[in-house]
Amino acid sequence: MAEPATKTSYQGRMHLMQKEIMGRYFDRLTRAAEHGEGNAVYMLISGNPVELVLAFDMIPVYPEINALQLAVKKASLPFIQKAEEMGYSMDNCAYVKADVGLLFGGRKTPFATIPLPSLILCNYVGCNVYLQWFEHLAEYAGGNLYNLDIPFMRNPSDKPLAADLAYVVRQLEEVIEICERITRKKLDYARLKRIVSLSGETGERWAKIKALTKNIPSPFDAYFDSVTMMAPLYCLRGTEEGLRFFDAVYNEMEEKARLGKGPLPAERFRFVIEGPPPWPYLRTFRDLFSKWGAVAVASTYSTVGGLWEFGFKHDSKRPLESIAEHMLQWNLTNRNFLQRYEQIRRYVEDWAADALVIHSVKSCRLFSAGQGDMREHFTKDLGIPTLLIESDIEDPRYFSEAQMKNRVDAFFESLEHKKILHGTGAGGRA
Amino acid sequence: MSFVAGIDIGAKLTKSLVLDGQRRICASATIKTTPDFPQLARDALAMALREAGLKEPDIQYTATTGFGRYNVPFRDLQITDITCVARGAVFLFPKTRSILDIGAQSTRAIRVFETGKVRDFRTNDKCAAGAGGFIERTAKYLETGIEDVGELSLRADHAETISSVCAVLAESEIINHVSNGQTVENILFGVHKSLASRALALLKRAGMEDEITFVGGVARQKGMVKALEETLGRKVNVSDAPEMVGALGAALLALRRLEKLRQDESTAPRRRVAEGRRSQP
Amino acid sequence: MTYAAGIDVGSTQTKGVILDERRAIVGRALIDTGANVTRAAERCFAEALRAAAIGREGIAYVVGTGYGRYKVSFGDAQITEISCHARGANFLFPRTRTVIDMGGQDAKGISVGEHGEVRDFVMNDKCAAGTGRFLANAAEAVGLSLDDIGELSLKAKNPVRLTTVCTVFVESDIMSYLAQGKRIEDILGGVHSAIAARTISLVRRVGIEPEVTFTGGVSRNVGMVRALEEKLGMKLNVSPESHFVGALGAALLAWERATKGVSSSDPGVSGQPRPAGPWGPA
Amino acid sequence: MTLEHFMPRYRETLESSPLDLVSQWKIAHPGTKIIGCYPVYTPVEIIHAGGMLPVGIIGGGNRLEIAHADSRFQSFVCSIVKSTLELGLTKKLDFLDGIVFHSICDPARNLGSVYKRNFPSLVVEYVHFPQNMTSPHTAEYLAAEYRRLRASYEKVAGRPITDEDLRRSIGIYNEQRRLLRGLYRLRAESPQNVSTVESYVLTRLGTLLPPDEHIAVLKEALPELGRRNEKPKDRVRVVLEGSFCEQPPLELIEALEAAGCYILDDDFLQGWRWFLEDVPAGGDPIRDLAAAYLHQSVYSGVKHDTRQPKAKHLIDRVRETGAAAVLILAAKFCEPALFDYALYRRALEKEGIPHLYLEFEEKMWIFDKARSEVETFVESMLFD
Ligand SMILES: Nc1ncnc2c1ncn2[C@@H]1O[C@H](COP(=O)(O)OP(=O)(O)O)[C@@H](O)[C@H]1O
Ligand SMILES: Nc1ncnc2c1ncn2[C@@H]1O[C@H](COP(=O)(O)OP(=O)(O)O)[C@@H](O)[C@H]1O
Ligand code: SF4
Ligand code: SF4
Ligand code: SF4
Repeated sequence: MAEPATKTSYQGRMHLMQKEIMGRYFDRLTRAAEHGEGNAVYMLISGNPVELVLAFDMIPVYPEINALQLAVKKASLPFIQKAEEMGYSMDNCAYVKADVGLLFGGRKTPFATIPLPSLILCNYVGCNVYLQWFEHLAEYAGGNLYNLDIPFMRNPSDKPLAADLAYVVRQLEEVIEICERITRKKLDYARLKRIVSLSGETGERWAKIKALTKNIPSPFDAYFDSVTMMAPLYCLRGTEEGLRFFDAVYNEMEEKARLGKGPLPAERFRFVIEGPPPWPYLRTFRDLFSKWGAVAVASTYSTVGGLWEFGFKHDSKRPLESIAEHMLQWNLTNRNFLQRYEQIRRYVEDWAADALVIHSVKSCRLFSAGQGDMREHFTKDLGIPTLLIESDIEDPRYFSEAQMKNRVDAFFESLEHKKILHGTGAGGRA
Repeated sequence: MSFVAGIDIGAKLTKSLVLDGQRRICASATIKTTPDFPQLARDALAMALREAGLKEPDIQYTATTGFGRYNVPFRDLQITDITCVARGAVFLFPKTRSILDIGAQSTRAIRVFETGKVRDFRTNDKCAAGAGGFIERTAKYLETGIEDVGELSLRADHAETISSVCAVLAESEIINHVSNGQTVENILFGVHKSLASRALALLKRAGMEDEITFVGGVARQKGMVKALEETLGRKVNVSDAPEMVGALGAALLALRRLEKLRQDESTAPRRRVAEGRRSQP
Repeated sequence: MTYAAGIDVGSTQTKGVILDERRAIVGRALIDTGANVTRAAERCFAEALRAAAIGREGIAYVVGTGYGRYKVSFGDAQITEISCHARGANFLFPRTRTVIDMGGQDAKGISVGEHGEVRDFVMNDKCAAGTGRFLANAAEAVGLSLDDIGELSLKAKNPVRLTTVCTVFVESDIMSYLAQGKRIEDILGGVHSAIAARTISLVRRVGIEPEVTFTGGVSRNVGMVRALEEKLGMKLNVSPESHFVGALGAALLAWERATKGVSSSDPGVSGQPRPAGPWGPA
Repeated sequence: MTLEHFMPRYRETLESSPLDLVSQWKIAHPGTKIIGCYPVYTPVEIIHAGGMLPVGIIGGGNRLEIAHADSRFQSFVCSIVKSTLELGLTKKLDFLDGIVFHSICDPARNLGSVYKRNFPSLVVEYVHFPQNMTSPHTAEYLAAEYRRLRASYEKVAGRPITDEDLRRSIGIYNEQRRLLRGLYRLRAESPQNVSTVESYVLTRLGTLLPPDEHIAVLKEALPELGRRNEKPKDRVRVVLEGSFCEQPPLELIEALEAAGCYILDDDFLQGWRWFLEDVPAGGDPIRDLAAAYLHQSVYSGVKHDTRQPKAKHLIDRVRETGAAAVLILAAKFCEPALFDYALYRRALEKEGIPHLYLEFEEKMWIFDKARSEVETFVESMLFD
């Protein structure tokens, strides 16, 4: 049996491809910022209606992606502090602070210059912070703000109500009017349908890719490698380029699955992970798990933009309706906490995981508020070993490696212990 | 000739200062804070009076500040530390716009108008990691007197990093530094650096402007001043008795009230007193 | 006759335990960790050997634990104190489901399965508030020794309510209570109940199920035992060995390793696959 | 019974265990269903129209020990979320038949789900308030949401809730709010006669008593307060902003005023006082309630109206009351309030209105720091 590798992460074709296409995307942002090419629409990732924006050849800009890129490049802190000088609290979501700091700090990042918005489209899908974030951006950057209000999924067993769907479709129509005013172009309905059908295709591919991690060993890490695929999913969903990317990823991963290859030399533990990653320490964080030969086989975070693995597909015959359904029902953030419990339970069972890891981030109460109850439910009611660790998604000041290591080590020591008690060779499954 | 007094009952030290009608400092005194505040205040004032060659009756108006400000029966008025420190600092360095006050148990960042009026402020008094108490513990641990800390840390060639956010847990780090043969100088400078970085954050939250004046007993420590100036990237004003600035401000405000009382027998200050008395905790 | 050893290098004190094949404790040692962690580990090991009257060569396997476990250079493996405390508590009190460990600079809550495996745990280690250190400072402030404050706190009639949780500020807080003429036992009563409340709200995050075993140096403080029992409304298991539970757990795990013949000082060793073995309750 | 009589008694109840009033009431009215209402903007009229009693579940105060809830919600979540769960887990809410949460923030929303899981016997409702105030279609959506709520409460009440019932309830709550607006006017005009603690207690009672009983209390109290004639003190007059959800301890409010200021207006959104004018009780009552929320309700950190920035609302309040400064009193970890502060600060500095920023927690019991900070602030305004 191989020595547990301590520093590994899979670097495959898809990562290179991703760098390339995202590079092109960021260049487009810079051109827009520096030469005023095209209209930027600020939008939020959760259940994003990117199809509409693309139908007008506008440029989708996700402040969240900018914020997380800053964090990954370890450049977030100065911007966060700038915002705190303006009166933002230590306890405010650091994505917002980094973004506000960036706005006042010249909008220049290591990866792109961020254009000012022609439209600030607050797709209020779950997160209440969104509303204030974009309210503040509108105050600082000007530009018209539209709150696209998405009724929350109120009950565990929920479908959106007829009134919810109608309400959202009406609002989408208002957004279309606004875009028409900005671009002085009528909506090309046929084009919208094409884009929506491409979205459908892309979502389907994405779902198939995610199903591959049911293999033992899993061909890639559904957390640390999935995040690579998420940016294209939000920025390029509904384009040929995006679809090509996901086709390529599928083929690459499918092959690895056939050859029984995984991201680590040996897959010894399979876990489901809930919560966003600690962007400023992604590498360090990943190594804590690699050391134990632990691989994430499913993650809730990868369903923030959309939840495709349970059967949803954009339908070009009902473009606006299916965009509305995507925003209302088929993404993580607009589903209630108990629906998330259910989603995680399905992951643990269908993806044959040994444990649940909850990464609780201070910034994001949407994700974290109440995760103690989630832990209670999974350990006490379902008997699934659960580890809860705390740090932050954006603010490097909340990451303590020593503590994190202590917790992760102790957790896997006990999993090890359990496996031995149940007489199953480590890595194998009972 | 009229005289006024300011008494600052701090967590660690009690400071008294006597001012004459021309705003000249006649005398000042510092004694360790002991629990019997009324007696403490009397002693502190007596010391200053002795030095100034004055008697109790010579004092027409007494203002108290510091966390024990309410427990002085013979006061005419109590004023908060922040207001006093602001007045004192601007009196000493008229161009002061931001003030950092690091005491034994509290750190305060204050933004002021040119008049010495407080504009905005932020305080931290929950956690020792940012205050003089941290330094005292370290000094005790390293077996150096608090008076020498400043000089020692000034002689450091670099700062040993103190990563812990807790004054207590930092000690095990310090233990490690000691056992790894790091010099006392560098360790103390490291502690000063960690205080300085916390101070910076606080200053920024209160809104930081030039000029900055550094007050409170910790400002006595030259190494701390150096650490702060390095962290802020600019010079700061420090008076030769920085712990006295609060008492000075109290005395200055006492004189202001006295003058007001004199020129017009308005009831305003009296009422302030009455108010203060009634609202004793 | 061969033996196994567990060395628990804590932030404040280092504990060593030596077990024989029948899992009986034949030697133990307790020293202050002090500045040189590596030396503390070695000295503690040496003392334990002396106490057991056996030589280094008699030891089949050594497990290092505690915050300084990687400084146990002579150890065959390193295991977190969380696993060790769970294991040790389970050995002393097989029906343990919750472990409360209060050490010098941290407090832990561990939820334990019936085979002594860790189900879940929490620890407070960013802020020294409500740890053994807090008590040490309180003792200093009232001018008593650690061994006495517990006893005295039991005599409290109306405990004071501390205005700070900071381990540094608690001293001046106590000073002012003394100044107000409060009785020392009432102050100590306040100190103990404040820490007990804080610890319980921490441990509650893993859910407190009986039986609850109290380990770590602070468990030698009867006042803290009582304060916790009152707040929890249940009795705690406290063994005479309670200060050594971490080291004991390490020694037990060492035995289990020894019987597998695994030996490597690679930290990852605890993460290495091993054939199934009798890890059941001792 | 005079103010001097019942004020101390009610205050004590509010500080120790406000919900005792309700559980006692329940014993006297065993048949009546009781629905708990988490802050803010609950359409209590719908509950009341079903012959049920809407009760404000507004935290646990500073005498409740949080023993279980902090294992469910992390350290960085506001206190009211934890205390509300603690009340449930320690069986202090057993008199409730249902509880309703709203889309005010992420922790409150997740708390709703946690309640569903932990208290299966309780009817847990969740209302999604619209955040698009400009679309012509929003009113229809909200009306539909209220109809959904009505249907759900008809099941709880075991009887239909007719438009007639609704109009009657709207009428009653209109009267209650009219009286509360009167109370607030009294304090704004002569704060020396009405302390904020008094106005707070009188208002909060409305969330614990049936509206008609509360109306009776107010009708007795207001004239008495009107007759008072204290001499105004040399204090700074402020508008208080930021405590629309979690509530500060009364001792804190007292300390703030004792430190040298008069609070002329506050945004404690308890006492169901979220409508600025009477809700029209003529037409389709459900539509009327929806329209009232969209066009007549007070602004707050959890209602995001692109038609007018909140800061403008705040500044208007300062101008209207003639206050000299603003006291921002935000609940620790309350993201909505904390975010608002950034914009408030910007606007207030532009307008040259001095302000002081304070954070509180409902569970706090030491007020020295807050007190000194207010004193400093007051001094900065008194000593020029
Ligand atoms: N002579 C000195 N040299 C160096 N540091 C000093 C000296 N005197 C006091 N200090 C520092 O100043 C702190 C007390 O400052 P002070 O402003 O008087 O605090 P407080 O007002 O809270 O008592 C002490 O904690 C100590 O760290
Ligand atoms: N005889 C005793 N009575 C009371 N408390 C004690 C006693 N001995 C040790 N302690 C407490 O235990 C703490 C050390 O416990 P320990 O578990 O060894 O901590 P660590 O493992 O972090 O070193 C000391 O800080 C002290 O407060
Ligand atoms: S709270 Fe969470 S979802 Fe909302 S903006 Fe912040 S990180 Fe994103
Ligand atoms: S972190 Fe350390 S210094 Fe700060 S409050 Fe806690 S114990 Fe005190
Ligand atoms: S206090 Fe603020 S954060 Fe807490 S529930 Fe209320 S609105 Fe939400």
